[in-house]
Amino acid sequence: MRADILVFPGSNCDIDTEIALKSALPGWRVERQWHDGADLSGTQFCVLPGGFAYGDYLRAGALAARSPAIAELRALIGRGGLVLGICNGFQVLVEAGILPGAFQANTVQHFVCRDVHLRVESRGSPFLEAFREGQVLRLPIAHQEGNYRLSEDEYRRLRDEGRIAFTYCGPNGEIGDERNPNGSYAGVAGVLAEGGRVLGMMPHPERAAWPAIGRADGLGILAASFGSVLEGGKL
Amino acid sequence: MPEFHAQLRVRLRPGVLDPAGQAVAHSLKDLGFAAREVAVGKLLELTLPAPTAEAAEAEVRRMAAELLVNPVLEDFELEISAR
Amino acid sequence: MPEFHAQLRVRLRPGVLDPAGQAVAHSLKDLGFAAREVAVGKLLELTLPAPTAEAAEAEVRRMAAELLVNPVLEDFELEISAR
Amino acid sequence: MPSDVEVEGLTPAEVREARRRAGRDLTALEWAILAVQWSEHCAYKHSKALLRTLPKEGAAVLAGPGASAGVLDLGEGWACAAKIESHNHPSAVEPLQGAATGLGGIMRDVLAMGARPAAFLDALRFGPPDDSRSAFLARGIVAGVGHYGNCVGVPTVGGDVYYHPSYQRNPLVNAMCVGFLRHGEMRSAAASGEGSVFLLLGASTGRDGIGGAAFASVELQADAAQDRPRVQVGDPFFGKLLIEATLEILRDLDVIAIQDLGAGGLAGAAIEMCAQGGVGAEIELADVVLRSQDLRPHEILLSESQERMLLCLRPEDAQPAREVARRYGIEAAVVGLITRRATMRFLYKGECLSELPTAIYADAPEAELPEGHWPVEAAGDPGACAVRRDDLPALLHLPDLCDRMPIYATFDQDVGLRTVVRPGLDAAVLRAAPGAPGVAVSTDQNPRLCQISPRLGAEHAVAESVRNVLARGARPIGLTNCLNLQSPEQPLGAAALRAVVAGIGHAARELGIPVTGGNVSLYNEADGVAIVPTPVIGMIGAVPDPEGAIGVLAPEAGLSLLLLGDFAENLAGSVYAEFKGLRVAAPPPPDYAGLRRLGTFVTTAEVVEALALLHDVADGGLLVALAEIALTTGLGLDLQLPQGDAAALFGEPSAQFIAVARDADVVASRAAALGIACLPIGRTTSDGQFALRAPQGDLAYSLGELQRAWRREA
Ligand SMILES: Nc1ncnc2c1ncn2[C@@H]1O[C@H](COP(=O)(O)OP(=O)(O)O)[C@@H](O)[C@H]1O
Ligand SMILES: [Mg+2]
Repeated sequence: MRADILVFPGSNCDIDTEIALKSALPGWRVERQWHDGADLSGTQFCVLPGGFAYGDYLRAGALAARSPAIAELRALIGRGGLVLGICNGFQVLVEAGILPGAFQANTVQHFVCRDVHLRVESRGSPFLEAFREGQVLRLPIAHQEGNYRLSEDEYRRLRDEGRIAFTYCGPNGEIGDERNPNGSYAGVAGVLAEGGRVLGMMPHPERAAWPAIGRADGLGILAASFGSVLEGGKL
Repeated sequence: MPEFHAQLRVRLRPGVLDPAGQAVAHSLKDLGFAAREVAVGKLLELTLPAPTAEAAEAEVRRMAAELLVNPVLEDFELEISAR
Repeated sequence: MPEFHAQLRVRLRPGVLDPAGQAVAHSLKDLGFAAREVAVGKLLELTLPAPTAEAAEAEVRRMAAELLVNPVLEDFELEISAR
Repeated sequence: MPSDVEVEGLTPAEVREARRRAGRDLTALEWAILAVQWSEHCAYKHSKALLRTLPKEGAAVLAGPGASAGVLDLGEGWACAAKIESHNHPSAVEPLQGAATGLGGIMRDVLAMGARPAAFLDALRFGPPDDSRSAFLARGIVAGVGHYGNCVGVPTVGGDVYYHPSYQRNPLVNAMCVGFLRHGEMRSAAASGEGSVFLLLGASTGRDGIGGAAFASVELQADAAQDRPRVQVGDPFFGKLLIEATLEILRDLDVIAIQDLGAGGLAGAAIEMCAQGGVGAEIELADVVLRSQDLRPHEILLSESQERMLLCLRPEDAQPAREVARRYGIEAAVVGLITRRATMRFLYKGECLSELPTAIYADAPEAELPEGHWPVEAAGDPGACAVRRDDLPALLHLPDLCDRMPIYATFDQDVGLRTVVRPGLDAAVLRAAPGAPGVAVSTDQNPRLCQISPRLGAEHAVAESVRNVLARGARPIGLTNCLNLQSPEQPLGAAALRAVVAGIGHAARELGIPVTGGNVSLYNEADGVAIVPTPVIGMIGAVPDPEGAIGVLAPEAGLSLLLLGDFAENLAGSVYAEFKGLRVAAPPPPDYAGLRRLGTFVTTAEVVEALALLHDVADGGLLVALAEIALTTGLGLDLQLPQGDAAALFGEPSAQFIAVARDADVVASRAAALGIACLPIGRTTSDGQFALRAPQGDLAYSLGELQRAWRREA
């Protein structure tokens, strides 16, 4: 099995993601692929890592979303492959129109790096199979433009389709403005594409794949119970 | 081929929250200024070759649609001038 | 008191490195567009009360000096119109 | 140039000396290069002789002063490169870009050693926070640190902040970068090999910061606005590409030497690389890739455009290196050739603009320091002073003691996966890689003590940074320092320079810690106001097992609290004394013997295992240190102390720690064996209370009350 990390100029969590995936997915071939000339034809799982692709100039993720590699990514999605966009990767997926919505600067108008709590809102995805609905995870965020905008209609539709993956919450799952680190609509921290095989999320699971230092809640996302997907023969 | 200068004034669409504008409004107020409806947008400028101003405009509109402007949140005004 | 609308078009001063402009230029080129001299600036707009257009302009220039524009790196153009 | 030339930045004596060495008058271009090379910033004219007195030898030192950054052995084949540098004057003019380019500059020094930049720390000094200019500078500087570090993908894991009126117009931005490398990967800047080439890698060259080094070496004028065109803009996005391309070239090709372009641009880097290798070079300026085509030759040579490195390569390696650069979308051009004859020849389109021996530029004459004494105020007697309930919240609310989270939360602290202990208390801990050894790092200096006595202040800065790495169970193995001072041409400035170097040297010798390098920033004066002498120490502690370091896992309720080391006997030099307006004596020098004992103690494996948290007593004294534990962990503390007078609670001893122990017996018995006073003082709780019983009276606060003060919400 192969997992590829799509690297854009300015991606800066690509190596981190590679290291985390290698420990989370033993037996997989994990590789970073430079966006220019990327070939995803042999992969089952592609991660768009965090960072500042193209410096996030113009709009976060905008320039990367116009890379030819995005066509490869669409082909992978078309084949039923798994795609995870983390932080800047989420922004790229949104700018590419693969996930709905848009991003603006955090309402606090500055970068925010800290641990947050997330409530798992859906199980309709291989990335979420390891969790219970309503389970609370602790993951770090680190972003400047994480204010995820959705119209109310879009939000309802996503919620009804089980495509809201995570909501920012308190340690006991409490939801509210004071738990929302960036002003995202309804505190949405991660969403799924139709079918659940594409996940975009602002928090960084690769930074929480390390039980030895007490940060392990991201492992379940990276090591997604891919078993079920793979056994289904779809990939 | 003649060259044209394009200026795109990109604004948030009406109704879209403008936290940057609010922050600036706040700071202006703290400094004792009386400003309302503060909005922060982008000014994009570029030069391009085109046979006519109309062609240049059409080309810049394509750039806007493909990259420069995010239609989910943004509107723009375009001004083309000969160089 | 009458109200005025102010538009500030803020640009990097000549010679100042414009990383954003360079990155956008690159991307436009990759998308097959022929654009040169791409520059990314800011568009600031606000409404303010003032007795006359001249007074409004003077006030906005003060806002620019104190907050809106960084004279070390940026230049600006100002346009005042009645509301 | 006429023969009675006045060269900006050079004294008449230096002008004469340059002519004597050259055996002729210099051309305008040569004077321009020389003014940069012989500037204080590049040549350390006033400090070189003093810096030679610092201890450099240490078991772990792989590269010391003189290298782009110091390199220390961590074991298991790993090493760490670290250096601190100032970017004060640019930040006073343009705070955001000044701070950003400060981070970029020090990051490339670490990269030049062959290390992957792995963390930043930022030591910041601002004027009073309620002054609007100071607040503006502080906001811009903090935003600049975040702007560069977050985007370039290097976490900012620590630093320190102090406020003092002397920094109002002359804020300090000292940026430290730490990188990791394997032993075999270390590089130097010494160019060699006749026929080797210079490859200029990175951003294209523009009209940025021309004359920046000379600019950093003169006092800030009131109309600093005139210096505006010299401001440089950093591009961290490009910096990230430069890191990756450089590391790939270093990995795949036999790079002979490498150095970043800093002060003096291409001229500065080429001259230094040639001087270190004892060679010369021919540089063709027309081969430099330009951002704007109208640059004149001297501008090309001296431009301080950011994000550039100079590599010395065998000629056959130039093409493969350019191929790597092309892939990353950055520039790479061969701009020169190494010659055996040690002369620097600068050409433009084949025409020789200048030819002078390398050594003329490289060995600047040293300058004399005037005599001078730092006035020491006579000691006062504080008289009796009763502790009041309001004292603790009032101290926690002070700008120098309040929560730093609003600053460090705007920095990416985690990118790279190396940060195992984030900022919050004391030193941060980094691992070179998961499962590999690592370091604990901290920057420290206390303006209050340095004003009383620069010598004592410097010693205490070393002591504090040592305490901070000891708090993680790390063994201090090397330090880097940044001396921020006023003009050395005046008696006071000269006295301060001598005193801080003597203080650092003495403390480093007492504690057995080599000085691996640093940076000197003089002329920190604005509008006739000089800054307090500010010798910032960047300490590196070795941590063999960072994932098991003290403080990695959050402590829980129900653990024992132990006080290690002796109580303070007085309020000398304390925040409390200053806050209460008490006249007190200068503090004694650090308790080096006590620190050495504690060093042995906390680096014992069984002690590290027995401790959940360790925090030193520093600014604000014991009670503030206890409150910091409660506030950063969210745990209540139930405390009982045998002494509750102001000196015990608010005095600032130099060798006292609070331990939160999982196994108090192990801690107590190891401490006893080493002769360290160890006193049980209470437990951590989950009741949200901070309660202290003492003979002089009890104190109780809810965590919420302390938190509001500490976060300055009240
Ligand atoms: N400018 C800064 N940037 C990043 N971290 C900082 C900065 N200033 C302080 N910190 C961090 O905040 C914490 C508290 O700082 P300080 O009070 O100086 O440390 P200490 O625990 O040694 O007293 C430390 O972890 C420190 O690294
Ligand atoms: Mg400390």
